[in-house]
Parts: sequence; structure tokens; C-alpha cells
Amino acid sequence: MSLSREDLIDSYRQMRTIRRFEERLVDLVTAGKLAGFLHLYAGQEAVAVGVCQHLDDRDIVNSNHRGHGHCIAKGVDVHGMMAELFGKSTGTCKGKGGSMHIADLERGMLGANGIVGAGIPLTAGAALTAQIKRTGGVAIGFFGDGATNEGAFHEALNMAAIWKLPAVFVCENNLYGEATPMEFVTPITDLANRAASYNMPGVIADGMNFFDVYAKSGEAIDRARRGDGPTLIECKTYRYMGHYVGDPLTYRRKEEAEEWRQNRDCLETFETEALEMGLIESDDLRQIDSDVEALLESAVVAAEAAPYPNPEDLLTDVYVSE
Amino acid sequence: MSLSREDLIDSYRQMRTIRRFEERLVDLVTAGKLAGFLHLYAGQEAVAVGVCQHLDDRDIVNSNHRGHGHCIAKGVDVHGMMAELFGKSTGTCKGKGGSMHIADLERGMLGANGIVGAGIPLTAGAALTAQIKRTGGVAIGFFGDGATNEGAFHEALNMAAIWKLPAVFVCENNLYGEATPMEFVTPITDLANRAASYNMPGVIADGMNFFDVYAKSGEAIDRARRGDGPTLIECKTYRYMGHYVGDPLTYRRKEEAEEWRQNRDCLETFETEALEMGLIESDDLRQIDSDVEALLESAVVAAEAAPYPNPEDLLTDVYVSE
Amino acid sequence: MSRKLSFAAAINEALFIAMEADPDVIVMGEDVAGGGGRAEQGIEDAWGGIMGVTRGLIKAFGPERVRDTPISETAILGAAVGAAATGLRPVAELMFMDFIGVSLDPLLNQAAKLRYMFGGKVRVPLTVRTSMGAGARAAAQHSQTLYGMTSSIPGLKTVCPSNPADAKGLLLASIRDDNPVIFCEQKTLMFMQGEVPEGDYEIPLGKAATVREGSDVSLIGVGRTVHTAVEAAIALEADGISAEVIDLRSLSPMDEEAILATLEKTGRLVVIDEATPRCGIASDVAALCVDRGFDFLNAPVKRVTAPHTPVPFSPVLEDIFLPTPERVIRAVRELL
Amino acid sequence: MSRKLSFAAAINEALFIAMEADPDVIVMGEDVAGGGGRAEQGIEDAWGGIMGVTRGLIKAFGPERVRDTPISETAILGAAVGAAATGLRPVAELMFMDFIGVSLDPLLNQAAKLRYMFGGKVRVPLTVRTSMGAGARAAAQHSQTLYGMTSSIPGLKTVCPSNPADAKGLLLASIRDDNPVIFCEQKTLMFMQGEVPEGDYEIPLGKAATVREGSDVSLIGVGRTVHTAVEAAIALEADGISAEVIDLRSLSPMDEEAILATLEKTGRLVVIDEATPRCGIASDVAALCVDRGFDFLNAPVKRVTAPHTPVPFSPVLEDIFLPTPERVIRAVRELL
Ligand SMILES: Cc1ncc(C[n+]2csc(CCOP(=O)(O)OP(=O)(O)O)c2C)c(N)n1
Ligand SMILES: Cc1ncc(C[n+]2csc(CCOP(=O)(O)OP(=O)(O)O)c2C)c(N)n1
Ligand SMILES: [Mg+2]
Ligand SMILES: [Mg+2]
Repeated sequence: MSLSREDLIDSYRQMRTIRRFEERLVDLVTAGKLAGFLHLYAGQEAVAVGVCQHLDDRDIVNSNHRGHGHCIAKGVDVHGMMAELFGKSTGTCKGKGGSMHIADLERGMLGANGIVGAGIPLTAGAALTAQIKRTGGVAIGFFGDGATNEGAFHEALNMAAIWKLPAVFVCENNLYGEATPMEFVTPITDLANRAASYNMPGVIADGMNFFDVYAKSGEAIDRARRGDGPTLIECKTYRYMGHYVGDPLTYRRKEEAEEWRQNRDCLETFETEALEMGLIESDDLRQIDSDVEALLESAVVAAEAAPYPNPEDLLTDVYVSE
Repeated sequence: MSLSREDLIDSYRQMRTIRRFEERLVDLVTAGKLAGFLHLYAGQEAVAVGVCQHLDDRDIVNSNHRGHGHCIAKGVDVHGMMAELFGKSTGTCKGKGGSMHIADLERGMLGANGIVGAGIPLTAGAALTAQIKRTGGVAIGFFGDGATNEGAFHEALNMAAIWKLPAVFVCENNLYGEATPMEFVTPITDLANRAASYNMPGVIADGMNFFDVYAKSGEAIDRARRGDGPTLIECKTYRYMGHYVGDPLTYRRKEEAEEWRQNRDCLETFETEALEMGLIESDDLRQIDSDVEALLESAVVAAEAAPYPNPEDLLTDVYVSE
Repeated sequence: MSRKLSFAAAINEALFIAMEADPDVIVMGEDVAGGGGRAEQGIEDAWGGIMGVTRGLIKAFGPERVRDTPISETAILGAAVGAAATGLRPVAELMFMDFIGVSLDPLLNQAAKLRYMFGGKVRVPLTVRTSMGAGARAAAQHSQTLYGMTSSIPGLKTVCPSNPADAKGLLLASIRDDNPVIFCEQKTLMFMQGEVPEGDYEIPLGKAATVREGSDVSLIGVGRTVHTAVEAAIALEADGISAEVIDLRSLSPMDEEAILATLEKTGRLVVIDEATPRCGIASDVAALCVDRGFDFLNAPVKRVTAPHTPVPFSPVLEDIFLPTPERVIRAVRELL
Repeated sequence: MSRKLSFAAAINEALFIAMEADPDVIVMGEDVAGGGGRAEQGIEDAWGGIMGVTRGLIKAFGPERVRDTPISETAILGAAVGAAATGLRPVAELMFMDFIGVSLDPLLNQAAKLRYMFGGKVRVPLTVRTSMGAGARAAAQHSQTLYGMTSSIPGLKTVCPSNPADAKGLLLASIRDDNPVIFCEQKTLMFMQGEVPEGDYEIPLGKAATVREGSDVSLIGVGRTVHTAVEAAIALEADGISAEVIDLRSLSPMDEEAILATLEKTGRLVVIDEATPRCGIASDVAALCVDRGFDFLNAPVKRVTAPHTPVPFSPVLEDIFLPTPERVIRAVRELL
């Protein structure tokens, strides 16, 4: 699976878009323009983009509360996402879902999910559809280290394994679940080892490195497409910002975050390695940077200008054909 | 942990009592004298008795839907149990609980449980009490192979491990969950390996051999009492009868059950090995056999003669101090 | 053309028809086949579900569409939701409704909410079949009536048939409904026989049925208590009291017009529900009467329900836990 | 002696008092300390719960009695039940009530039923603190009002305070009650200030409070909607309509006598509940009125609740999802 110039351009654009999308949200909240529970993905971009580079519209992605990155990586429209966060009728979900529930099935995005671990059985279900309807698609479930302590993780991985479902379970181990460090609640350090309980391959990837995530998830996705069953991939990563916008971050040392940013930032690693490959130049990347700024600026402007839902919308979309 | 003559006598009496208790129930149902969902323990006696021989009243046992054996092994009164199955006011639970809910906290029996896997977190909770109140006790949870696919199993073992709770989790792997063979729903054969997900020791014992269960559970219980944390013990065993009384047993070959009975029956293995040890003679055992018959006969007679609860009892025991 | 079938056989027939008609319909649950897959040993369909309701499906439609699952209710219902949202039409079995305790999230926070949260951009055509109710000596954790809980959740529909013909038609309608539907099967009714039309037919969700016409008092029942109400009505008739009996059939949506119509006709109403009394269907019916039906009321609205207790094991207690015709008759007398 | 405290601070004070007074009281939940245990890094009590309600407890009582748990609600509540049944008096936190979806079994089938199933031979002195309700822009899975669900379960008690003083007294009573109690904290009230008595006091479970005397109509509220009712009452007074406002405080057991007493006094009743309309507290109140309160009724009983929908994210929709004083006033006008 060698990466073309287009792949690299596209991957960088997405990672950059995610990073700046999240940073814009912080500004908007600070400016008092946004409400809601916002869990930002900044720092983990290489995971969502490294995995989703392998996917097309047959494939389904299911996400968790920290879902902006997965949505962007799977191709959900940034204008729609921004409008959704503003609760506007032009939002991806007409403003009814909000940050934790952005979904777009036309893009194969089965939704962020506010219930930790709850998306994992849904991922198995999407894979079941692919298997029975022979769509050739795979289902990817993204979740955190903390989610692996939920019963849903255990039940869904066991079911996926016994049925050889075309699924890949991507655990983003960012070392914390809210304010609680993983070592206080999980007696093992490599969550990939939990795959052994299901006789499933467990793989560890450097979640700060796009190329490593791309390579390892590629193998797992091929395996799933071949009908050889699911894989658990643990991506070691780190969230740069608080658990949610407003988190005092009193539970971890400033230096800890700084170290990750300085030495392992996924955008910088990508730039260095990508330039070395000689397929792209830094001008290409700077061009993308400004394209991204323009895109986000227009998204914010459009979202602010967009209309709110109508009162009648409160009562619609509860049932099909009310 | 060498076994005295008294230990051997006591262990045999309990195993024999369990076996005959269950066989009597089949007769009673056939005679149309008993109703309810009855899940019989015959075949698995070595597990309950091998483990509970190490316990005293400080220690708590939590059980599942197949709980008669655990109750008897933990010292619950057989008269009370039999009356409970008849729904009589003299039953262990005044006739309100029935087979799946026999409990007696004075004996440290925290109850059978009709919800598969649900007892496992309760076991962790009992161990938490022992740890915080420094009772010196341990908590034992008995559950089946099928229960290890419930989320509750995963969550409770993880919590017990991270908190080093004084608990021992005993999985009785009898190869089936209702009519479904384990290999259809569980991708691994040795469930003890699931302990690795929690950095917990996982041990396999021959669930048909009292002495093996006794030795291995003894180590785990000592470990728990020392404060070194929980252990998962998988006991390979087999249920002789149907999943419940009335099960057509259409899902397994007659010969399969026959083989287990012929070659691995826990009572026969016990007798052979115990006699070899030279501490007891077969007369001792035959004496126990007839004592057990007498005990069960009197239990049935008393249960049949006992009064039903009064209508007022329907409304009591919902809340403390109604 | 119709013939006598048991409640269980009627459901089984509906499943066959639905799976025949639509390849997207799959059946999944614990022991829905039972040893399903040991074909080489001639063991393919050992149980066909605890009540034999799914028997024969795996032979007819194969192990890909008829799946014995692990004992993992959260994964069963969660996967069914994910499958429904992506193109299948699953019929998942929750063996006993009491097990909603270990599998509520896929219903409460997923199936019921996806469409709304996604701005109407998804359908969740899921049916959950589940065995509920007291009377089988199954004790506190296998006898609950929890359809009030599922009815309380916006985004779900809940139905509870009282006879084989309705069971077949309501199940076919539930499976084809594009919304998640909880299909409740009262376990003591499963072997009841009744006339069941042949072939493919649906009974619309949300419509109650008048089981018996009457003019003095209205008796509203659900599932098993429809029969309790009819028994009471027959006894009352002997005393010259004419009772109308309504079978709600659907609990969400609930047929408010049918309830108001019978109340207008009789001015007196008793609702009989085997669920416990708090926050349930009986309260909803009474609340409807004292709101939109206020002008029709000639007497209090009485609720004959189970007491606010768990279900006791002892047969003598379980028999008085359930609503009896005698209690219904007593309630009616208080109104006249 | 009393002083102004926030709702959150009042709960925090109650927890301190309860843990001081009884060594068997423990607190467990996700991030109840937050990084609790990194004492060596000076990080012991980083969060003290999402709303800071448990802040300071770990410093005062240590990590053995104040436990940050894994994200495992079934294990949290299940272990709390097991601990309660064997001698501890746990206060477990379910961070958001919506998460009952992943942890219903320990409440529905264990805590609520153990005593009955065991023939009265066990006590389960468990308190579950949980944050509930809409208004915080938290969307469909973090905003639900599910106390109707817990109230429907025999064996559980459910309370929902509307002000800081009640929160403190009801929590102390809940912790000391020998039954499992679900303690609901409406999230938008957490920073509300109010006079709170100092020291140790309990407010009995099962007793409603009259917040405001009136003679023309009774307004029944719970938690946040008590304030909605009071706002409406003030506006109505300006128009010469005298509204009595009752704060239910306890939902199970529910103070039926207080409801009947105010109905007898006014003959007209509106119940305001931020929960969705089906199978909830509002229906129970209305059903009580049309049964035991029938002779007092001069008008229909109106229910002002949220609509039968999930909670929408968009602020403009969430604001109309919640009951407003205007809707209460409109309902009252229909009755006069
Ligand atoms: C069932 C459930 N429990 C608890 C929460 C509250 N909560 C939201 S995010 C979170 C931490 C999740 O940690 P992790 O899975 O590691 O994901 P991360 O936030 O680190 O990306 C918690 C506890 C929830 N939303 N759902
Ligand atoms: C949560 C839940 N799911 C399903 C059931 C129905 N059920 C009762 S026993 C049983 C099989 C349990 O298998 P296992 O754990 O291996 O125990 P065994 O019966 O073999 O002793 C099932 C599925 C239940 N009681 N509870
Ligand atoms: Mg994390
Ligand atoms: Mg088994």
C-alpha cells in the first residue's frame, strides 16, 4: 500500500483540517459563541486519518464522544459540522444532534456517540450487514482506552470474533479517561493484549505517526475485507487539550503535554517524513494550510449566519413517517 | 493444606448431598410436585465443595442460576432449601425467592442469581466490604462459561484486579450455555486465559476432581486473604442433566454425557482417591450415603407438610421498615 | 381461511413469512436455534428458542440469517441496532424482558435516539421479541412486565398481543415498521390456541381492538389481562352489568381515541394491567381520562394492577400478585 | 444557623457529614476525585466529580473510602450493591442518569429485589447520586429525566430535590435509609444558591413540601419544575389567580396525601414534569387525582411535560423542550 502524492496531500489536508477545526472551536467557546459539551481531538489526528485513508463509501465508521476527527477523516462536510455545533438547521443533523452525535450515513459515518463504549456493538452490527449483504465493506469502531473497561467492548469484540465479522476496532489510548489516568483503572498497559480474550489479533501502533497507523490499519482492513475477521488495534496517542473545553486540566503535569507536542506531534512528524519521501514539497503543505484556514473561516461565517431550526422541528424525526 | 479425615468425610457428605438433592428434585418434578425453573448442579459437585471447604462464615459466596450446589457447600440448611423450592413459608427465603434466589447471609451465601453474570459484580462488592472493613474474609463468585461473555464479567474482574480485592472468580466451564455449545459463542477454549486482560492469575482446574479444585482454589483463596488480589479459576466440568428440568437435551449426544459419567464422575474419583489415602473406609462413605438419604427424605416430608406463605406476605420485605 | 394455532406457532409463522418475503430480515438471539450449526451431527435446531418459537428457521434460512448468539445482550441488541441502521431488518430476541437490565442502552440511547439525533437521516427497522409477564413460577428476575419502561422511551414503539391472530399480524407489522419496535410475548399465553388467518397480513401498530361490546363500564386490558377483563365481563353480565372490553394491543403509540370513545360510551372505566402500579400504562390511561376524557367521567377511574412488589416465587403468592377477575369485578362495583 | 450555599456545595457538605459520622459510608464513581491518588504529584483531588460535588473528600477520608472507578457502570453499581448487602453503606455516583442504560441491572434486578427475594433477610443501604435533566446543551444522551423509570421499580426509592437545603437533608436521609435510594440532581440547579442550615439534619423521604400557599389551583412540581411552577404562580397572582405550589421532593414513595390535600383545597391541579410524557410521574399524579381524588375534581388534571421526543441539542429547541411558565399559565387558564 504505497502512498501517492495525492494520498499524502489528502492526508495532510485532513489532519490539518481537524487540528485547526478544534482550535477554532476553542476560540469560539472563549468568545462565548458556542455552547455544549465539546471533546476535542487535537493531538490524535494521525489515528483517524491514518485509518480512514483506506476507506471508501462502502465502509462504515462509528465513533465516540471525541468524534470530530473521525467525521472529518471520513469525509463529513466541515460546513455541516460547524453549523451542527452552532445548533443551526444547516447542521449535519439539523442542529438536533450536536457535537457528540454528528453522523452522516451517506459518507458512511454512523455517528459519534455520547455513551462510552456503546458504539462498539453498533460497529459489530454494521460489520454484520456488510457480511450478510456482501457489500465488500468493513466497519471501523473508534474508542478510547477508558472504553475498554465497559462491558460493551467485551461483548462486542467476542461476538465480532466468533462471527469473523469484517470489523476493525481502533482503541485510541491517550492515557486518560476524563481526569483519571489509565493506570488507576486498568491493570495492564498494552490494551492490544485484550484481543487475546477473543482469539483476535491485537496490534499496537504509534498513534502519533500517520505512516505507522496507515500501515497497520491497512493490514487489518485487508484482513477484514478478505473475510478473515476482526482486529484490535491500539494506537498510543495523547490528547493535547482538556477532556472537554473548559477542563481545568488539574490532573496532569503541563510538561507531560508539552513533551508530546514538542517531540511527537503528528503534523510535524508527517511533514518531515513526507518531505523526505520527495513526493511533496513544503509549499504544497503551506498551500493546504491556507486552504484550510479559508475553509474553516467560511464554515464559521456560514454557521453563524445560518438560521436556527423552527419550533416545529422539535417534534419531527422521532419516528419514520409520523 | 492437607485434608483430615473430618475434611474428607465432610466433603463427601456435601458432594453426595448435592447429587442426591438434585436427583430428588427430578423425581419430585416428574411426580408433579414441584414447579419453577430448576437448573441442576449434578456432575459439578467437586467444584462447589472443593472451593467451599476452604471457607468459613467470614467468607461470602455468590452464585448463579445453578446454585443449589453452592448453597449446600456453603452450609445452607437443606430443609430450608427444599421448602423454598416448594414455595413454603419455612423456606430459606420464606418461599419468595425460589430456586434461582436462595440466599442465607448468616451462612455467607449472598444468593443464587437468575441474571447470568450479574453476580460477578456483587462478588466484587462483597470483597470490597471485606477489604475496607478488614474482616479477613474473601468473596467467591461462581459462574459458568457462558457468563464470561457478559459485560458484567469483564467490568467486575477489571475492577477487582485494579483494587486488589480479596476475591476468587470460579468459572465452571461445563461446555454449554443452555443449548449452545461453547465453541459456537466463544472463540477460545481456555477461559482462564481471559484473566490476562486484567493482569490477574488465571488457573485451570479439573472440575471433576475434588482434590485438584481444593488445591488450586486453596492457593487462590490464600492469595486473596494475604491481600495479593483476585484470581480467576476455570474448572473444566460437565452438567449431567439438562440445562433445566424438562430440557429435551437435543443438542448434545447421549454418549458425550455417558463418557463423562463413566470415566470422570467426581464422587467415584473422590472415593477411589480418598480410600487410597487410607483416612476413611468405604463403610464410612456408605454410612454417609444413608445419612444423606434420611436427611433428604425428612427435608421433602417437612417441605410438603409445611404451610404456604400468607397472602399478607405478598406485600412485605419490599422495603426495610415498611 | 384460518385454522387453530398456538400463540407460539403464530409467531413462528410470522417469522417464516417475514424471512421469506425479505432477505434483509435476520433472526438473532440466544438459542434461537440452539446448537444451531452442528448440522453434521444432525443437530441443527435443537431448541428453536426457549418456547420453540424460532424452530425450523435455521433449516429454512441457514445459519447466516438465523444466529445463535453469545450470552451478551448488550452486543445482541447493540449489533442489531447497528445492523438495522445500515441496511438489515433484524429481529433480535431478548429471551426474557427482565434482561433489559443488561441491555437497556442499545434501546434507550441508541435505537430510540439515532434518528432524532441524526436529524432524520437514518432508519432503525429493528424488532425486539421478548418474553414477559408473571404466572410461570419463574420468580422475581424472570417474570417482570416492563413494557411501561419501553413505552416511556420516545423513539421506540411497544406492542403486546393478547391472542395468536393478533400476535402474527402485529409481528409482521412490527418487522416491517421502519422504527424500533419492542414486541412483548406474555409467557403464559404462548400455548393458548386460537384461530389464525393463513398467509401474510398485518395488524396496524397503534390501534386497539374492541373485544366485547358493552354500555355500563369499560375494561381496558393488555395481553394477559385482556382475558382477565373478559372473564370479569362475563361474570358481570350475569349480574346485568354490561362491560365493554378493549384490548390495547399497542402501548406506544397508544390508541387514545379508542380509549376516549369507550369512555364516552360508558362513562366508567377500569384499566387492568399486570405490571406494577408506578409510572405505567395504567396511569397513562387514567391520566388520559382525567384530561381529554374529563367530561365523559361519571366515576373515578380504577387501576387494577400488580402490587408495588417484585414478583414472588411461591405459587400462592404469585397467583394473588396477578390481577384477577374478582379484583376487576370489585373495582367495577365501586364505580356503580 | 444557616448561610447561602450552592446546590453542589450543599451536597458536598452532606457527604462530608455522612462520612464523618459513619465509617461504613464510602463514595465511589468515575472521577469522584479525579486523578485521585497521585498525591506524590500533589494531584489528589483534581476534579472532585464533574461538578466538583465530591471535592475534598479524598483528602479528608483517603483513597480507600473515596474511589475513582474504571468506566464500568455495571461494576460500579453492582459492586455497590454487593458492598451494601455485606455491611458497607456506599454512595455510588452514576455521572449522568442517562447511563442507567449501561447499568440498569444492578438496580432493577439486584438492589431492588434482593430483600424481597431473600425473604427480608438482607438490607441494601445504597445511595446512587446521579445528574439528570435538560437545559445544559448536553444533547440527547446526557440530558434525560429518567426518575420515572426508577420510580417504577418496587424496592427502590427515588428523590429529586429542588433547592440546596432540601438537597442536603434529603441526601443525608437517603444515605442513612436502609433501602436503595436514587438521588437525582438536576444539573441546571447545581450552581443555584440558597440558605442551607448548618450541621446534621435529615429531610424525611416520602414527604412533599408546600412551597407556596394558594386556593384556586394546585401546581405540582419536581426539581427544576418547582421553579417553573413558582414563576407561573407569581405571574398568575398578578392576574388575581392564587396558585398553591407543591414540591414533590420524593417520587418513590410519593406523598399521595399531600397531593390529595392540595387538590381538596383547590379542586384544580396541574402537574409540571420535565420528563417526557409517557409512563411517568405526571401520569401517576393525574391517575391518583382521578381515583382517590375524584370527588375533589372541579376540572381536568393537566400535565405540562416535555414532548415525546429525545432532548434536542439546538438551544432554541431545548428551550422549548423544557416546560415553561407560559405553558403552565396556559394550562391553568384552561381549567378556570
Ligand atoms: C457510559 C458512559 N460512562 C461515562 C461517561 C462519561 N465520560 C465521557 S468521556 C469519558 C472518558 C472516556 O475515556 P476514553 O474512552 O479513554 O476516551 P477519551 O475521552 O480519552 O478520548 C467519560 C467517563 C459516558 N459518556 N458514558
Ligand atoms: C442476562 C441473562 N441472559 C440470559 C439468561 C438465560 N440463561 C439462563 S442460564 C443461561 C446459560 C448460562 O450458561 P453458563 O453461564 O455456561 O452456565 P450453565 O447454565 O452452563 O451452568 C442462559 C442463557 C439469563 N438468565 N440472564
Ligand atoms: Mg482516553
Ligand atoms: Mg455452561
